[in-house]
Amino acid sequence: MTTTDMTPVTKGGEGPELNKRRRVYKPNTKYVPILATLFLLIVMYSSGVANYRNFDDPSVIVNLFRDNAVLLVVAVGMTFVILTGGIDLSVGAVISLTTILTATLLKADWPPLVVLPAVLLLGALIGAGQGAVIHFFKVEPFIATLAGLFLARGAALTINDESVPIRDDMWREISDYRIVLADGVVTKPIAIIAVLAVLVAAAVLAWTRFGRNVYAIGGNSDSALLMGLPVGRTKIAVYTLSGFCAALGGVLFSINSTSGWALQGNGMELDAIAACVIGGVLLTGGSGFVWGTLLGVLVTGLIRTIINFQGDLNAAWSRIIIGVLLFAFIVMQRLVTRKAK
Amino acid sequence: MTTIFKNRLFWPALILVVMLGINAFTSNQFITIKDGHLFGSLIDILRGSAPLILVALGMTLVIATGGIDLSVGSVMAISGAVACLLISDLDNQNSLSGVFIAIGAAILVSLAAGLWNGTLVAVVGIQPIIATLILMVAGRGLAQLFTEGQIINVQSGPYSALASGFFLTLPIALLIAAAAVGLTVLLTRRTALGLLLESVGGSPTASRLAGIGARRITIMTYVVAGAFAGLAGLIASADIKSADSISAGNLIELDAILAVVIGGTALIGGRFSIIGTVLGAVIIQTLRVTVVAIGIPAEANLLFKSVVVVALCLSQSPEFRAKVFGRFKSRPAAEKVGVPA
Amino acid sequence: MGEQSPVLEMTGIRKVFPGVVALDGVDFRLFPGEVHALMGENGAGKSTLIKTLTGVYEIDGGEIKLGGVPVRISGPLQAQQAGVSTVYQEVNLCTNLSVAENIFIGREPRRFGKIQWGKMRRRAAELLARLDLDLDVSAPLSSYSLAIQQMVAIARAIDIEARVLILDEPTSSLDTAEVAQLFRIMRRLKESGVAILFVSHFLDQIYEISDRLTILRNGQLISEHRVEELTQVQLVEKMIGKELAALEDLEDKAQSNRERAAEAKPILEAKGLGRTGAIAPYNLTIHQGEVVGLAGLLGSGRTELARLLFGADKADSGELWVDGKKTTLRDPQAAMKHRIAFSSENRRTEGIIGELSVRENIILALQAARGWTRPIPRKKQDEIVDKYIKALQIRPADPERPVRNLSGGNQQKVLLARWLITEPRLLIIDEPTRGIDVGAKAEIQRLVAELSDGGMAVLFVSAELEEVLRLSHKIAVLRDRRLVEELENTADVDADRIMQTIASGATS
Amino acid sequence: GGSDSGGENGGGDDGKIVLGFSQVGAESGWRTANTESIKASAAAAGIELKFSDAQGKQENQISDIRGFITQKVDVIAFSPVVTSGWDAVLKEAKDAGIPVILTDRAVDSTDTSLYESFIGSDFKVEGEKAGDWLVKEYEGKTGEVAIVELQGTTGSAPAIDRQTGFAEKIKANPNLKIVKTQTGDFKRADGKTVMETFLQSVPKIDVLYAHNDDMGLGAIEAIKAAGKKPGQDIKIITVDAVKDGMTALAAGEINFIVECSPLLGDQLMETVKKVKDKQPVEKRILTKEGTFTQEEAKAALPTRKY
Ligand SMILES: Nc1ncnc2c1ncn2[C@@H]1O[C@H](COP(=O)(O)OP(=O)(O)OP(=O)(O)O)[C@@H](O)[C@H]1O
Ligand SMILES: Nc1ncnc2c1ncn2[C@@H]1O[C@H](COP(=O)(O)OP(=O)(O)OP(=O)(O)O)[C@@H](O)[C@H]1O
Ligand SMILES: [Mg+2]
Ligand SMILES: [Mg+2]
Repeated sequence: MTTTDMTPVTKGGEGPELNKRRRVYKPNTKYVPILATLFLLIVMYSSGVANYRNFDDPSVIVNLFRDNAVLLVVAVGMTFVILTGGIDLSVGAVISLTTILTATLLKADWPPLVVLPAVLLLGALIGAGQGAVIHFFKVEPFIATLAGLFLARGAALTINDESVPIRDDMWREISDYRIVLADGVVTKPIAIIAVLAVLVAAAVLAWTRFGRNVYAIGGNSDSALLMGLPVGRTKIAVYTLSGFCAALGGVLFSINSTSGWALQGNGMELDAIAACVIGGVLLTGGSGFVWGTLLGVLVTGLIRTIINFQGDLNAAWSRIIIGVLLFAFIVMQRLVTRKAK
Repeated sequence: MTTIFKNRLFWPALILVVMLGINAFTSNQFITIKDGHLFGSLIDILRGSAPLILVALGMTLVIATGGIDLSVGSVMAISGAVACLLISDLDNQNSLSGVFIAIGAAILVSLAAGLWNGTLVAVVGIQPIIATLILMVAGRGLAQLFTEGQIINVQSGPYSALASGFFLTLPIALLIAAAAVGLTVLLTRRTALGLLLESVGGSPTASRLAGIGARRITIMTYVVAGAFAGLAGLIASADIKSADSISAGNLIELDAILAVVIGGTALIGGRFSIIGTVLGAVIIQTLRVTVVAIGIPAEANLLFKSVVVVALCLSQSPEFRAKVFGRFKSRPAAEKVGVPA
Repeated sequence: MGEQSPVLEMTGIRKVFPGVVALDGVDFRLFPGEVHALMGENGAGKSTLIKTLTGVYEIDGGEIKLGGVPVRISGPLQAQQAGVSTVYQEVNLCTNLSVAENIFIGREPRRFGKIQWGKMRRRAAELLARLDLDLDVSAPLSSYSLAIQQMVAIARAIDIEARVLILDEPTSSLDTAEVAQLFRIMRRLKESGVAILFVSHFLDQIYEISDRLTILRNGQLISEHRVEELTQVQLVEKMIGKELAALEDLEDKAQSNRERAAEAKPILEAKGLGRTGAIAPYNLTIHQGEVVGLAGLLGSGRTELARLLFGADKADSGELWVDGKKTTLRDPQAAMKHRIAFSSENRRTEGIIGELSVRENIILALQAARGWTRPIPRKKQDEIVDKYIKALQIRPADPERPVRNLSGGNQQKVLLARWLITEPRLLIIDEPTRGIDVGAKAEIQRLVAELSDGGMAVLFVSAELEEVLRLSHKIAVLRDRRLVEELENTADVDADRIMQTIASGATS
Repeated sequence: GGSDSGGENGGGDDGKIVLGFSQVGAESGWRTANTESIKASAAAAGIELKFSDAQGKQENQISDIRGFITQKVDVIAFSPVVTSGWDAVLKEAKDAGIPVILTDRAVDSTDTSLYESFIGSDFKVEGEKAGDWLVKEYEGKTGEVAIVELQGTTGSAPAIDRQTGFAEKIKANPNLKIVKTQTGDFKRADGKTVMETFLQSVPKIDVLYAHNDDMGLGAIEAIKAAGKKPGQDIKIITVDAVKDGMTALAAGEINFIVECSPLLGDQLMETVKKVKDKQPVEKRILTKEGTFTQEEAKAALPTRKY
């Protein structure tokens, strides 16, 4: 077959026309879910304002960040894991372990500046261990991190099954430190740390090689490997990061409540996963943003706030209403994104 | 010989046998005949694993299509609540027809719950984990609403026979589970359903282009999962002769998923193994009993569990086996890695 | 080029998969500044050899020397660092990432650790322009057709400054213009001293670009030659290990007798069928026993046109008539009810189900059509599957092997078998001969001819114009996602005539 | 800075007292009865109740309390999920001028000015009462008594305190021996399965001590299935005295129940009113509760409210 004479008019000759025909404009749809979520969040907030007394108080929004600071930090770590197509069930238990260990060590008069890095390191190590098992032995992330959950919570319960108050001055001071944003609107350091975590994570995901490798692995880890990306290292790093975030969450928890407890953060793994998914992160990996996770956390927090303001729901009804609100939100989100695409 | 070792269910089965051995050793009666039926800790274990087997069966099908069902525990609670409410309203709680109607109603409600999940996943297109999270939260609320947060007691012979009755010397609960296993095997291996499920789980796009009605099949798996969860709820509530809407099936989804994964079905969907799932469920129940039998302190339960789970998942990992038991082959002479200067 | 020392030397390479010896003591040498073709039938072990070289597979025996130094490459990353850049057979990119990222990931331009997105996009656009492509580099790769993805993979590989460039069937889904472009670039690289390993089933391409070739058969090294030493016929004989006479016979049969049964009924008529952004409204009639070929450049909309006829995408304008009745195809299932079959060009993501066995993959469509309640009896399955494994020479001929482990060409045959057993009335095949060796290609062409003689209508999409010309009764030419001309394939129609239409965009 | 006295803007238009109440969760029938009691008493006392359910999580409870502060309720009451970890949020409430009342369980804050009062039972005392009864029951007997214990949720306050209180009381009698102890998670189903295994692995069980009625009731099923008589072959002590438990006690299947009354609604509302009017209240208000033997149960059962 001859090839040369079949070449169509090359670009030089018919340049602009050829370019035009080849470029079919496709709107960039990757931000649609986030915008939709944001929009619905605003709708939800406005209806809260319309229905409840004092809902328009700015501290409602500010408290949202503070009450969900731990969840936010944990969910940020979870986002990395989910983006690679994995899952980390151990985060809640790592929180437990961190809080109880922190409290116990502080009670034993360890210097706080030793305790802090120690527990953070421990969290990261647990994560790294899970990542290593997942990568080297090809164990399903679900089961590896479930074992991690049992291990961490088991260790926490063995350390102490009672709740332990923290009387350390540094912890107390951080806990009591008030950051006045406006008159009557106060927030605490833990909220700032959580917001920082989001910012850092967003920057890492968007601007660093590590961040992009995370997306690539989630998109197709076989291809990523063939493209010469450090798949194993990245996977382990992601679980390490999640373990670290969980430990950081635990520290924030111990600051927020100045105590440690082996059941602290029980079930938070599911909340974190839910927050990611609500924020449009795909569980199959490779798609989503930390911003989405932030919105997801705010949605779940706002639902709780609404229930709190409603104030006349018993346990049964508040579960049902949470379900209904979640349902309405997800379906609306689905419809909006579908239409926009 | 080698083929037995290579079978990925070999090691889990071995662990099960070891644990059963421990139980045989610690218990007064491992298996005997008493009052005309089988009796002993083995029977207790098998009977006790019936609900988990049922739930895990449904979960296997759902997971095979690449989904997940978090709502099974809530469906159990609902089904138990419906049945017990209807039975407690009977003039004669021992009337067979009344009990059957109650059971039928409970199963119908569970089917509806499954249909709801399936529709959200397959028609609305919501990620399974979040679609079923909705019912997980709201469903338990509904059950609590039905029972007004109280435990509904029933004194119905036929109903409690569901869990503690015997037929032909075998526990009825076990027979029900066995029937469900038989039915599922029949449904998936004697019809083409199994193939189509695995195909949908393996690649949804390719399946669609091969003309598979993925939507209907997906919905069906959720419906089946709902029905089996409902049945499990009935057995669980018959076991304690009451409907405990708060704790019935609480966290069973985790155990069920664990059973599925131990059984060799990957969470991303595709190939599934029913027998593996049953094995997984029995292992989990045996583990639960063993912890009590050998007197592990409550605080250390989870530590023990984590050790077993780690052992289980490592034993199933070919990579692990290769690295640990593998022959250390002599490699070609060249040992230099990477870039020659 | 004189006998310098080889940049790559593989000796006695052995690779065993459970049940198959994929490579058995293969030697292979690659010199700087040459294009070296690796030849062999489907399943001969070409891709496996490449993967052992880049460390995807660990070798079970043998030695690899790079630049004279023995190395053990533990993975693609190390291979890249050692100066080996590879385009693997199946497009192995991350379609969720943007085009630019797919080219640069792992090597992104950075400042202070921060990726410079602007620079990256600019460089990606420049690089693609060298391949004559003008893409929106920030759009996700998934929004482009497989052929474009292939080009992007090539762009990535040639941008990596490498001593060795490996191209495993890069041209399988490219049209002639793109191939020419690729060859230009290959020549330039060759001149600068890069050693290129090239795999293709197109003999013309081999003869056009390569300097030397190595022939594999059944995992064994047959021989190494300079291209001039060997005629095409000799080459094929060495590849298949028998006389070529039989093969030529096949080709003749495919070529002759393209007379169509007169008075055939139309099976399917598209009237102004179209989909915004994908394909402009078009009219097309396909008759019983007719082979309609689609010709056009890469991205001209052939795939899109075909997908509408199967309900794989939904048309948003126009009408579709099947058997003289107006219908809408909401999904592939609906099309299958009319006994329309469609085999996608994208076999890895839209074709095979990797985990399932060859048998299961073959019976899948038939089973789907029957519904889950009516399983095909196992005995019948085995019968059908055996028949097609033989007919299409699927290798290894083990129906229970996961299809994922088959070589690319054999996977393609499995897909073809999947649709043939449904006995469709209209068979739409998008690039069915992609990645298929000479023998099997002739076999498939013969099959198409035979089927159409038997009354089956075929819509045949191929980037290979010759193939289209040889098989079709009627050729529809596409340009710019628009059907621009429909030609009866009479004696005076040839490749030049069609290229003219494509180039000038003449409308009839 | 903190707002002025919460009453001004929070009191609603009708001048009703607004009480924000954060419940632990709805983990048992006991808890439901507790919730109902509070709701009913609030309605009766003309107090507007803002109720929220923390689903057993401290983080939820802390944010619920903050929510009440934002809503500027008049008084906050809550049943803490755990003992420690309340200082910060209590301080916030104090800064906002909102008085706090604890119910059901104390907190371990060193600064007791952070809350006005604590109404509720003492889990440790409950365990002690159970222990006392057992010691008395076996007074003078020296034979070995094998006790099995069904604990509540591991790490939960009632489980820990009921265990310690009980253990402390029987310590003095070496013949009273806890041979097995395991968690039954406060659930009937788990009570049953754990008891099944106890029965299989302990040759002879004399006494069962269950941290709540529900586990005890589950265990009774297991005992019956094993062909033994609950209450006779095995003596059973439980805590709570919910209706099902009392029925079993009256029927002779349980031997002794330590009451843990959920009905503290009236006491709470009374205290709320006093606190609102800045009247002094007692720092520790114990709920009125006792213990029940089989005879007492028969007498009490007809008039039990829950
Ligand atoms: N991962 C694997 N597991 C088992 N067998 C494999 C695997 N990969 C390849 N094979 C087998 O090895 C043999 C060589 O395959 P390979 O992919 O190298 O063929 P190829 O020459 O590239 O063919 P094609 O031209 O069709 O691409 C085939 O028989 C194939 O089935
Ligand atoms: N050379 C090119 N430059 C830019 N975009 C292109 C080019 N070729 C194709 N595209 C884009 O690729 C996408 C898919 O094209 P399509 O699948 O319709 O091609 P096709 O005719 O089936 O060709 P083939 O199957 O040979 O790839 C379209 O979005 C088109 O705009
Ligand atoms: Mg190949
Ligand atoms: Mg195409």
